[in-house]
Amino acid sequence: MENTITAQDIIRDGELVFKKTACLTDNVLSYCPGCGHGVAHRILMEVIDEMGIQSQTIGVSPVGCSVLAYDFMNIDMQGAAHGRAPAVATGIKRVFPNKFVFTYQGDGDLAAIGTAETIHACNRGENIVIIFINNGIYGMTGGQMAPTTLPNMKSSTTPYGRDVKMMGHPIKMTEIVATLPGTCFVTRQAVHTPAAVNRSKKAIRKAFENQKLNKGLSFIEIVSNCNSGWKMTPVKSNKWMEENMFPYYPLGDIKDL
Amino acid sequence: MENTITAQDIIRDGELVFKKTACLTDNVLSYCPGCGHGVAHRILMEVIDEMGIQSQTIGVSPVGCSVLAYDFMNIDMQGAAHGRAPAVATGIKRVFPNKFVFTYQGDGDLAAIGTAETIHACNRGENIVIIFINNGIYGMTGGQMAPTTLPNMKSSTTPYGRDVKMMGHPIKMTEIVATLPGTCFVTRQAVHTPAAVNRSKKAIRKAFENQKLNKGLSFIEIVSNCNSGWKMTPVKSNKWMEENMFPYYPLGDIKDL
Amino acid sequence: MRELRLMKGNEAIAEAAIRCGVDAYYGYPITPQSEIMEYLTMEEPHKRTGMVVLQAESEIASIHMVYGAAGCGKMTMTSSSSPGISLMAEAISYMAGAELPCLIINVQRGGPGLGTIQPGQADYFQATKGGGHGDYNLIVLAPSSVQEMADFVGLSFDLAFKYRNPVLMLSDGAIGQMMEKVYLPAQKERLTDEEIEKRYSDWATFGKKANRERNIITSLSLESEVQEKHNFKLQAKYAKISQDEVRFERIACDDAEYLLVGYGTSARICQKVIQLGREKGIKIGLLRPITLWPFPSEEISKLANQVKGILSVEMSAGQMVYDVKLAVEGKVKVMHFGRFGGMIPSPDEVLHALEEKLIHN
Amino acid sequence: MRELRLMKGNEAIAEAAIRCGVDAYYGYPITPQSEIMEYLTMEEPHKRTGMVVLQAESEIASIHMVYGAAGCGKMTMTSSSSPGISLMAEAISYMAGAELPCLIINVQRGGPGLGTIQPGQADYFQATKGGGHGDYNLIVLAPSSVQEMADFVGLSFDLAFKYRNPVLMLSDGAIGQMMEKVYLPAQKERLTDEEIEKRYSDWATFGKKANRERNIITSLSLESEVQEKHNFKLQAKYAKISQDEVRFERIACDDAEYLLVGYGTSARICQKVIQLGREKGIKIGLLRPITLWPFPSEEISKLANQVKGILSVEMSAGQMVYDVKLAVEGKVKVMHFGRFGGMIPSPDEVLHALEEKLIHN
Amino acid sequence: MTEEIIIAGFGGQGVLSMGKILAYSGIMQDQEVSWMPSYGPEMRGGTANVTVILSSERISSPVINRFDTAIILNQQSMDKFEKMVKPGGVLLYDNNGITHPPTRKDINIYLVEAAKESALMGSTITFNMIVLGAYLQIKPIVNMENVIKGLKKSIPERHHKMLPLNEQAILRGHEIVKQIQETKSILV
Amino acid sequence: MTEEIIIAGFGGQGVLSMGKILAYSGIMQDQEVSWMPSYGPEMRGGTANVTVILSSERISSPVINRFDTAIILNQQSMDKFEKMVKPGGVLLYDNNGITHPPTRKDINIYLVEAAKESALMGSTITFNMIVLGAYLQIKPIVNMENVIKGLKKSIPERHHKMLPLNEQAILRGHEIVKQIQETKSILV
Amino acid sequence: MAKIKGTILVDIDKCKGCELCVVACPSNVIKLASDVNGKGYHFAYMEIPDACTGCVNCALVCPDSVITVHRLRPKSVQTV
Amino acid sequence: MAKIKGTILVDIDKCKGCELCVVACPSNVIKLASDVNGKGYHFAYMEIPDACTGCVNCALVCPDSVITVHRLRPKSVQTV
Ligand SMILES: Cc1ncc(C[n+]2csc(CCOP(=O)(O)OP(=O)(O)O)c2C)c(N)n1
Ligand SMILES: Cc1ncc(C[n+]2csc(CCOP(=O)(O)OP(=O)(O)O)c2C)c(N)n1
Ligand code: SF4
Ligand code: SF4
Ligand code: SF4
Ligand code: SF4
Ligand code: SF4
Ligand code: SF4
Ligand SMILES: [Mg+2]
Ligand SMILES: [Mg+2]
Repeated sequence: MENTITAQDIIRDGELVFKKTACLTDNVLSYCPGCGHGVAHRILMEVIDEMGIQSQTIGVSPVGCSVLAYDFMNIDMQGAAHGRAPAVATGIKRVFPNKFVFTYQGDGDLAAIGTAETIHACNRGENIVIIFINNGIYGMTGGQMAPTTLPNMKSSTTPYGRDVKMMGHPIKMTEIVATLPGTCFVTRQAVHTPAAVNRSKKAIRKAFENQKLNKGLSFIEIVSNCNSGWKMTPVKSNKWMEENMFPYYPLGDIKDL
Repeated sequence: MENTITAQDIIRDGELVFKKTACLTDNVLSYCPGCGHGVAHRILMEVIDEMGIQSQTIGVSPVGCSVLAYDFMNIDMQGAAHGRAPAVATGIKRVFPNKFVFTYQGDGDLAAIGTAETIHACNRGENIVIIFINNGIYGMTGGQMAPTTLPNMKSSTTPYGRDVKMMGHPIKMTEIVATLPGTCFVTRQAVHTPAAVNRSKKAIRKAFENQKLNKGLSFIEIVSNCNSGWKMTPVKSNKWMEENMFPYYPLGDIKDL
Repeated sequence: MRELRLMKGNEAIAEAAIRCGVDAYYGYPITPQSEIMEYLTMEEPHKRTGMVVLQAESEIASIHMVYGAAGCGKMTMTSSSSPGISLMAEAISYMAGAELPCLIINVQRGGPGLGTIQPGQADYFQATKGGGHGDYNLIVLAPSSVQEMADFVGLSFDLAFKYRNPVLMLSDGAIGQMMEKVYLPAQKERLTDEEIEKRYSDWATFGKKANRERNIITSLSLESEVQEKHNFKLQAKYAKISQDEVRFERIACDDAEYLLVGYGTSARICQKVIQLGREKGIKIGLLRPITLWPFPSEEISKLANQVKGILSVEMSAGQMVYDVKLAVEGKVKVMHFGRFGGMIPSPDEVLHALEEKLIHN
Repeated sequence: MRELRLMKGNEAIAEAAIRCGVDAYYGYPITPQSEIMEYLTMEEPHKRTGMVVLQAESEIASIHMVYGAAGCGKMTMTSSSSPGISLMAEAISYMAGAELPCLIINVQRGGPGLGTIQPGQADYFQATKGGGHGDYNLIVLAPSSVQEMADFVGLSFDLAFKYRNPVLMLSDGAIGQMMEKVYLPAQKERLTDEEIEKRYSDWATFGKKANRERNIITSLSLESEVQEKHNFKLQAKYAKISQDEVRFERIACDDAEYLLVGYGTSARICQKVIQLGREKGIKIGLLRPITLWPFPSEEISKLANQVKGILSVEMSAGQMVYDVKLAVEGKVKVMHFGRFGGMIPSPDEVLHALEEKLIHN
Repeated sequence: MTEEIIIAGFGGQGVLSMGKILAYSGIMQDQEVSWMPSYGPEMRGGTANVTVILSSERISSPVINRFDTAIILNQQSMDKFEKMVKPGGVLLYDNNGITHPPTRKDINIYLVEAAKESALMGSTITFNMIVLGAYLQIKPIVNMENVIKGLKKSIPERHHKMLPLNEQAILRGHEIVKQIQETKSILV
Repeated sequence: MTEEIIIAGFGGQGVLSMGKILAYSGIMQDQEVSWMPSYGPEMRGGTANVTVILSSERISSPVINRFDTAIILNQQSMDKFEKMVKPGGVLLYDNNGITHPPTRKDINIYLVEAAKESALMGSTITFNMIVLGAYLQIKPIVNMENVIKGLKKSIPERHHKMLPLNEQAILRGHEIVKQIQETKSILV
Repeated sequence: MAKIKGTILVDIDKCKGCELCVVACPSNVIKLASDVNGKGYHFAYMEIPDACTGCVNCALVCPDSVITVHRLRPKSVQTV
Repeated sequence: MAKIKGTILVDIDKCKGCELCVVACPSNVIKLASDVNGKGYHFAYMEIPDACTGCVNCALVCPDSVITVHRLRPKSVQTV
């Protein structure tokens, strides 16, 4: 009878179908409960694991909640100053053209202070991967407005909601970099459902394959949540994200050469 | 008999149909012979003269050959640090929302070091005018590659021509800022022929009218020459510009709301 | 009567700015000073006084926005913390060169690099010796209480406009984050555009009027002779400021045999050290520089004639101590004690250091 | 034998960089040093040695590219002039914090602000006291000839890697633009990736090998205790450098009654002053600091026991003079003479200043 | 009179606002006060603490490492701050989530089951007010009238309808400590 | 031996390269040399000048304001540098575009119509070599052999076919000055 | 029908109780405990273990990678 | 046909001899002088003054704004 099968039986007789990748360290993630950064970290490291490139990969972490990414990703990493990860990655990739180099950046980092570095790395077509976590807010510093904060969305510096007349509209960096000849693959994904996670992971895999083929810069935006900044539970924040972020930041490939 | 009419007769009996505007000072322009900066300066000042807004206008000059623009434009001006003119103009316009504010910038200034400031001023929809002189080179510092230098074009830092594999493709900032909701009028013009001069001037006029109406940011690219940097005579440089720059940077309005 | 509140130092700055009639704040978030902009956006000063508050895309953009507005004769300010202030170095040099009045606030954290977000005082050199290039000086004020965070906003602007020079308030995360009682200044009216145009018609840009030459804000002179002349003028101004604007506080100095020199949070701790020391019979005094530039060298030089030793207490590896040494010129022993990298010294360890370095030595 | 050439200082740096086996140069044009990148792009070092040369979109991007490549254990450099160096302040603090070896060249011009493009020496404070935030030190070398522009490239990298610390070459527009004879070093091979991975396996990022923990380049410690520990380590390193790496040149000091202290272009001028002075019977000597940090304080202190007065000659309003004073500790009179804002003092006026300020006074 | 207090617990336990009410109460009683929070990157799950000083004199250092009183609301804080209480000082804690209760013999330790009490009162927002009330029963450094004033000042206008509930909770805290004080003369 | 020279004129007159050849010639003769140009924003129409020092000793300051010789090729430069020639020094100039010829009596002034001569030679690129030749006739601080070597070093390989023409121009410069020297013993 | 059986292991000390696995599980297997772990979080556990199919959905969305999944295919399926 | 007559004044001291007016003139009125001005530039002048129609094309393209243009309409035209 089926219901006599215990968990122990399954573990003993069955197959292990999911386990944390060895490319993640055992450190406890410093992220808030339910934060999308965690899933993004994991699938990125799974790709590196699956491609067997741990020993050839150098990651660049930003300033933002993921500033400590190097505590969690079990690879050689450099912590870049706020916004400068694409320049740091350029510096690395140019001297190590055969290694794999990626940046992992938040929306404040990539789309505000780092705008010039982002655009020019993309425009030069650096052979790197940029992972861009867009949670519409400055998570780390306590929930201030990001360039990607939605119209009327509240943040600690737009306590009455973002007034687009004063602050402008949320910027769509992904659409912008897609117009540059230097990018070869530009996509917008999410990590809030199993299906979304799988799609994101495929995109990351493609990005690293592109890098192997010297195709140019692959740019992956992941629309994510910031429960603390948005002041919502993780479950609610994912729902809010679907309802509010996705219409403004529609998911899918924008460019795939 | 007509041929008895002397120049003196015409001056005395005829009308004055062209004279340097009083919004230009009497200082000798510091530009090389035939440099497009001169014409761009003049038509900008003519618009200010014709709109009668000299006493309400604050200009922002960049670092570049036009760093001394304030020596030639007879208006209150601020010299901004390299690339930061849009931020300086933002600072001014926000405290003087009813005055007219413009920046005048080169391609190195606006499209390289100033990329972030350009994009974010445009994205916020600052009510200002940006005049962008694209001569495909760093004129002032002696002809180094600009982000807008054409593929295979020689410069002092691409002495064998711009290799797009190494340096990326020339960037089209004007097309980029046209995608931002904050811009209301985005156009690309030139000043090398009488007709082009007239069209540019009309565009500048429209830009200032937009500012009066608080419509957002008007962005006018002027594709221009740099005889010294290109190492050509002015006449040849204009021809080269038509044949090489215009195909890459096609003239005309890109956005007009 | 002035209003009494319990506020964070950062909030006190923000509220004082509104009340002093500041025209514009441009900033970018960074811990431990983000409350300044957060408080301002919450208060909606555009409704209270018409003050502009704008979050820029970076510290570089912020400071250049300040440049623009300051060039219009408007009371303009920004704030940041250590790494963000470093990014402003070029612009600060420009503003000093162009003689623009403004207020820049550094709520210091522990460096170098990204460092920690905990309090630090290791940006003293940067503030007083010029993080930027070229010969210039900022007027540097060091508040050591929430009350002074509020009070120095008005003072800063007075000095900034008096000398047409940027003023830097060098605070730190402890004073920025802590709450104390603060008496807030009464609300002042912002200057109208007409008043500004009248007051600053000789330099500010607000549109060239028919009755005057155009005004130009710049720090450039392609001719070296002209640039040098301008620099001589700046140096003369700095000399004047050095003479007239030195500010400091003497605490228990009259009978002191040992002198502590400390500013900001360190000065607070030193007050406790005085108490602990005097309980033990060590006559300690404190000279608290309020202006770090101009530095109270003369007063320290005088005190050096009286005391047996001087300890410079800073949350740094030793920076202000060199200015103390320059003032003392070898007359008595000058030592440094500091915790850094986000650490705050305890009164006990300062006293211990004083005993070790100056008394039992 | 080493190759003899007539070259500009800027060109000598570029050629020396190729010959020293530098791996990468990242830069952005600015007068008066653009020839460095222009020479490099003309020489196509990627064909000669595989060296990377990339024009970045800004100085900020350049220095962060340097950060990235330096973090890989590669010999990496950038160059700029005053305003451009100011823009690098944050990154330089990061690199010092993360202990990254690299070479940064400042071919100084006259400031503050946009200033002039003519030579200056007013970035001394910025270079030696840290333009960036936090407690850190750069090793600062001051070449005073085209030959030294070439020689110090190799020396800089030796020091940078020996101590894992950024090195700054503080030159100026005069030395950058002038041509002199220069003996070029022989071509060295660049290190292979394998050699780098072997040499720097304990810190550089080149991909985590199975036999070691991952390497991390960072300047962050959220825990103050950890940050302070790191800072103590840095301070210990700085103390070691201060002890072992002071470099200077003594010219005509043995019998000197008056001492000039000057570096770079000023030191060149001072040599003429010595000659003019001695012709007039004034026994002048010159102490030329080669390392500005660590500063040759001890040597100056010694000389202060011998001479009647010291004149610090700088193309600035007086910056190094404070380090001279700190070294001298009041033993003899220390004065400053400078032209600035792009002006270069003539030997005559230096001699005149020496007479005025130290002899007839 | 100077009272140096640390209040430490999880981010969501109202640690900072408890300190703020205390500080405001001090002001109402014309005392000098300082309130110095720990601050850090906004990653949840961490601990939060605040140092509050009330004094009749000008306060020198707002940052101290020895306390007259420690109010401790989670284990991490216990591990960190138990040892920093001055001999003879007070340690007040809630045992919810405490796996290693305090062990020092040279200080006065009070266990206040505020979490349980607040559940009984039907509103978890009363938790920190119960703790505050308990503390003020042990050390009545500010009188109730000024506490209420302080409460009013530090709570936004729109929440003033909650004032009675908060007052009730403070009184409940008083009572709990009174009971402890009555039942044991020698404290654990 | 130390010779301190300023060469000044318009940007296009080959001022800098003349200085460079001179400096290279000095090196060929084992002298110490320095070559210090004026530099500025690349806006044309301005003047260009270069200070060249040749010396048997280590050169101290590369920047000087008194010269043994001034070679002056336009009016602006005349206005600026005539007064900086040391008493007894040499001022050599081309009169094309000179509206105010030099007036000092305490220096040796040579007028060399190099522009005219180069036109006669059918190649304007010889202009600066004529001037150089003239100068070296007045002050033979380097011998012709080393000048040719210097010329070779400072001209890119691909232009070496022009060497004979340059040599010819230098010799023409020699001659012009020889003539002057022969015709007048006291110089204007 | 021979159903695929699965089971999950939750590293409850590291679980942050975010509840994302709970909503991601198509079989409603997971719930948050009323108890808390050392960090004060209500950790996830299998409330209806029998319903687990080992589909890994929960593990895919778990931000903290604290879920391990095992799966046993019924013999019939396994041997096909 | 009554032709419109024009004339230009060139501020020859400030003219930089760039030749842009020369190529812009539809009537081939302008040439560069073989003489140079104080700055060494071959300045522009009216080589065929009679051909000038006062169309201002030259002035529009002159970067240094050194051209002033006057125009005389034939009586017939003027009075219309
Ligand atoms: C130069 C500088 N400016 C500002 C900061 C403060 N800061 C740290 S993280 C951050 C923004 C983080 O937002 P984002 O990039 O969106 O990342 P998230 O935390 O949301 O993942 C800011 C402004 C800094 N560290 N350095
Ligand atoms: C921070 C800084 N970096 C570099 C420079 C040097 N610089 C001056 S102008 C310029 C570029 C000018 O090019 P562009 O903006 O295209 O103007 P143009 O001269 O071509 O009109 C540069 C790099 C500077 N002044 N400041
Ligand atoms: S603050 Fe926001 S982005 Fe940062 S860890 Fe928490 S939820 Fe994630
Ligand atoms: S260098 Fe180029 S852009 Fe600058 S003035 Fe000359 S022609 Fe114009
Ligand atoms: S998703 Fe992970 S962290 Fe969140 S509740 Fe489930 S097991 Fe815990
Ligand atoms: S493996 Fe699938 S069925 Fe089992 S608990 Fe996870 S989500 Fe639910
Ligand atoms: S366009 Fe103007 S500057 Fe050029 S040649 Fe004609 S008149 Fe002279
Ligand atoms: S006005 Fe017209 S016709 Fe006359 S010279 Fe100028 S372009 Fe030629
Ligand atoms: Mg974010
Ligand atoms: Mg340009």
